[in-house]
Amino acid sequence: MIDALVILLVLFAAWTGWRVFRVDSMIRATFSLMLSFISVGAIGVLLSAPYIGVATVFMMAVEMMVMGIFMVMFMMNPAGLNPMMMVHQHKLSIVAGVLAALGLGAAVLTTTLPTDPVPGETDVVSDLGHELLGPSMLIFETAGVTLLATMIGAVVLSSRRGRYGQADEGSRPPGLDPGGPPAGRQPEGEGGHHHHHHHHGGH
Amino acid sequence: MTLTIVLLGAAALIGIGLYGALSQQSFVMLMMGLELMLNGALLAIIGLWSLALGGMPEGQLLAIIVMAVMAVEMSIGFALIVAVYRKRQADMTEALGTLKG
Amino acid sequence: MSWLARLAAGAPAPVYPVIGEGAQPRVERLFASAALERAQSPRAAALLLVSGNIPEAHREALDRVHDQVPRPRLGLHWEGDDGIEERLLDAWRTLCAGATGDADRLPDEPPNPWEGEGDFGQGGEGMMGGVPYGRPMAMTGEDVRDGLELDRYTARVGPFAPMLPPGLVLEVTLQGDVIVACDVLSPPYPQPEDADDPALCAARMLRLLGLPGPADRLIRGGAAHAIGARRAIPRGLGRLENAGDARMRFADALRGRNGGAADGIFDTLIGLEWSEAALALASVTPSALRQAALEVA
Amino acid sequence: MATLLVIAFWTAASVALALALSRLQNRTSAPQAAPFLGGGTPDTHAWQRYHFRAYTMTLLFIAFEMEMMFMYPWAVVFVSEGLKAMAEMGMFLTILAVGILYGWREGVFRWE
Amino acid sequence: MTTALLVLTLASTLAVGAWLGAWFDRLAPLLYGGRAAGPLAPLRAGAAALLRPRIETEAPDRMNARLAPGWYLALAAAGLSVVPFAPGAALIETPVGIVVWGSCEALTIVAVFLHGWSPNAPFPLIGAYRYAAIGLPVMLPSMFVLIAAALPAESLSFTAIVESQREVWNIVRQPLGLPLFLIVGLTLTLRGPMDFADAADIAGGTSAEDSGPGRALWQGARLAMLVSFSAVAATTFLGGPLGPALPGPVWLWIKTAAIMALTVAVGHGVARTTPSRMLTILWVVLLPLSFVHLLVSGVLAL
Repeated sequence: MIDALVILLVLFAAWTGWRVFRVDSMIRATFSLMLSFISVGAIGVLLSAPYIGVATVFMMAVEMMVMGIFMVMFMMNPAGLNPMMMVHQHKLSIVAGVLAALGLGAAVLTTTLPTDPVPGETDVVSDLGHELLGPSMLIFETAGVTLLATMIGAVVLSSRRGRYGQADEGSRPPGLDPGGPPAGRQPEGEGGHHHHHHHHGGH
Repeated sequence: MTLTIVLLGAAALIGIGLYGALSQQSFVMLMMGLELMLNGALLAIIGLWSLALGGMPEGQLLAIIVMAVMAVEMSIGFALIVAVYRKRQADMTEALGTLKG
Repeated sequence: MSWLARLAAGAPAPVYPVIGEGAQPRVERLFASAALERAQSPRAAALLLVSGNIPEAHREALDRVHDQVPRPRLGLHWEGDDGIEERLLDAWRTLCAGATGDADRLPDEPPNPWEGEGDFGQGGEGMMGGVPYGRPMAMTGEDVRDGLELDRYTARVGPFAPMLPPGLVLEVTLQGDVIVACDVLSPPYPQPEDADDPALCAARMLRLLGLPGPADRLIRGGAAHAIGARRAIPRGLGRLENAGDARMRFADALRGRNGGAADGIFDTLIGLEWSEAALALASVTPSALRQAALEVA
Repeated sequence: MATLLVIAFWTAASVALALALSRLQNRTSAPQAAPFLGGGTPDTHAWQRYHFRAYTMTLLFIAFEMEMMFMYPWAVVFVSEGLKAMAEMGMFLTILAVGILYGWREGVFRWE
Repeated sequence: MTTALLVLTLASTLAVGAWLGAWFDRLAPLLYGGRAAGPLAPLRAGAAALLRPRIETEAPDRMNARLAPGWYLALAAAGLSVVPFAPGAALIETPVGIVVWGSCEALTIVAVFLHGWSPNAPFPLIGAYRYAAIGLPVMLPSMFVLIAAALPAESLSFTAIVESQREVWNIVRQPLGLPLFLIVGLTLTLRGPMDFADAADIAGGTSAEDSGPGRALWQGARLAMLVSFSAVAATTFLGGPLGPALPGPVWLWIKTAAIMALTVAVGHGVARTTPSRMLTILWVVLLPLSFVHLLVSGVLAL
């Protein structure tokens, strides 16, 4: 029974992971990735890792929300109103992906895996707690410092006011092709998309 | 048996993630590929910890570290994207080539 | 009549009010006291209450709002006569009993022809071009606040938008929810002096602050019991010469005093977030706002 | 396993309800389908590269939020580990609070 | 057998609770000088919404537009499932109950965002993004409050949190907890001062383009979430099913109704500030307050 559920969840995780690169809408892509994480979390819950499993869902829901916001901010055509594929070196990537999966899969199948499941009565959450406060105390505090560095780095990089003046001074968007007009910008003058002439009435 | 399924699933996720990370032109989509690979790693860690390592607490800690890596990667990655976009309004890996000029 | 319809007929009639010239105070008083539900958008309404004269230039806008009420729908005119509550309730019961209601007024044409055109028959071309599903996509442009140049969304809001004074049509350009450009296309309708009643002015602000209950009570002549209403308005919002800021004008209105002129209020909107802009516009009296709009329009 | 089955059951029931209710639909005309702007019209689709004004805050948030992962197991052993647990978590949170203070100083906790 | 009974109890608690919440919404004007409506009013309003047709906006994300209210409702039901109805009798008996509830909170942000994203219309879109900006940082006080409640229980499960309150309820030994958690509840149920998704200045925000059954389901899910949140708050701070004489479920229902009434009353009487200011308040006032709350609870638990 557990095996059947695990198979289902693994298939779902792989399918939603695949959909990430196949849907047009960035929001659908992001939340498809979130579903992939959720099914991994569900496998964790099945395999007696309740804390790690549920916490994966919790963390990933939040992170994917943020990811979706940034996907929409920086992708052209974020909702996929025009279907599109924005890929390069496509064949090479497919080959690399398939080879990686096959190689890892073969390694899994040829290795004799040890069998030593979690003893049924362990309280895995408090185990983890004691581990954090005892033997792995340094890892725990190092993680704190790393996160602090991340927070400061993220603020420094992304906010406009820098120590050396405004971060966007003298910026100009690059073209889609080298030397072309700025990408995604309303073209100036004639020869553009004439958006403003397409309005229907009402104003 | 269960462990084999889980590890094969992890291999598939890593493969799909690798494909995404290599093929996508856009930074943000590239990060999705990376996240998917980390997702595979997470799945493998959970499987191994639960079925092959007898529930040693370090395994759970490792899973948490993987998630922390994801958070750090996302936070710094998006901050970089904002910084680059502010400078050049570029959101694609290829467009970055013009940054050299 | 099914049991569901019979149950629904007893509900307060969901009405979206369209306020014309000279009708603002009476419509606001009507909804503060009657057993009606003032819908926030026509999607939630079944009845359209048109009150006061609508200028010919806004006929199409009126028709659009009318069509945006889902079918079956009924439109009613009200010129201030008694018994409007009964008429609305009757109309609602008729609809619940299965009446077909009014037909669409605008022709069923997409804003731009798109069907079958473009790369995938969706009307678009390439990545960002064309008119997918009838409309072009937004393009990037300058930002007034943090300089991150993302898409600008331009739309005309009004004349019957619930958060703006009736008649006011703003052509706003938003980046995110921040106004980066704003033009007055049409000033608010002239309203009787009664519309400047401090109680009505304060009630409009309370509604925007998410306090419809205290707003209704204020209109009926009671005192508004609400926590933090004054302090919820940011300090310095919509500051004008000789007339203080929005927080001060709101406090004055609660004390029964009217503010003065509102010249220059439209210049303060640039760079404001949308809810701040709505609060700033609601903080001045309709007559002062009309004067200010006539000067810039 | 019961956890998963229960949640799957609620999800399936809710989705079925949502789909059943979305069947009752009128044909929508083009002006009716246009977004509601109080009678006005938009130039473009509303879906856009949306300028989310709190973006720096969200970056700081996902880094800070990781601390929760450590705090849950900490809470379970807090009483048995006593002051040691208090001191270690105190240090951890103090380190992260520096990041928040820095973000506050840089003004990221408001619309940019 | 017990499971089937618990599923039925839960479903009826959600349904009856949603009706009660809707009635409280119509009684709340009494507090602020308005007129109240009878107990049938919520049913009538629900029937009126169900009778109206659905309309579809221009080029919407059809799948998400249809499913978003369903996700919201599912999250409310999943959240309620971790609440014990009698000491030791929760539908989901897990050692990590508060993390499950935390996941429901996090996914609620996603559901509300999808609801605002899917119609492809400006006001719902603005509401969705505002909600993301406010909903994310609200998670922090929520987690601090629940972790503080887990300290004396030495467990993350709600059953243990209930057990730890046999002597004295958490509302007494952790007095800051309930006010902080109430803010979380107002955010989760899109109410009053924290209703940044469905606000009046954006014509109803994420539900501005909703009509008919979709609207009814969304409002119903909001009320169901109110029930779940109140049940969780009652379990965390008021001892859940503990109480003399009456059986456990009855106590839980009474306490849940009390928290619902409190949430509705606050939601109808407190003004909503602008999202930018609320964001600052969350990080600069509420987050330090949650730190203090955790510290005090920790010292008291030792």
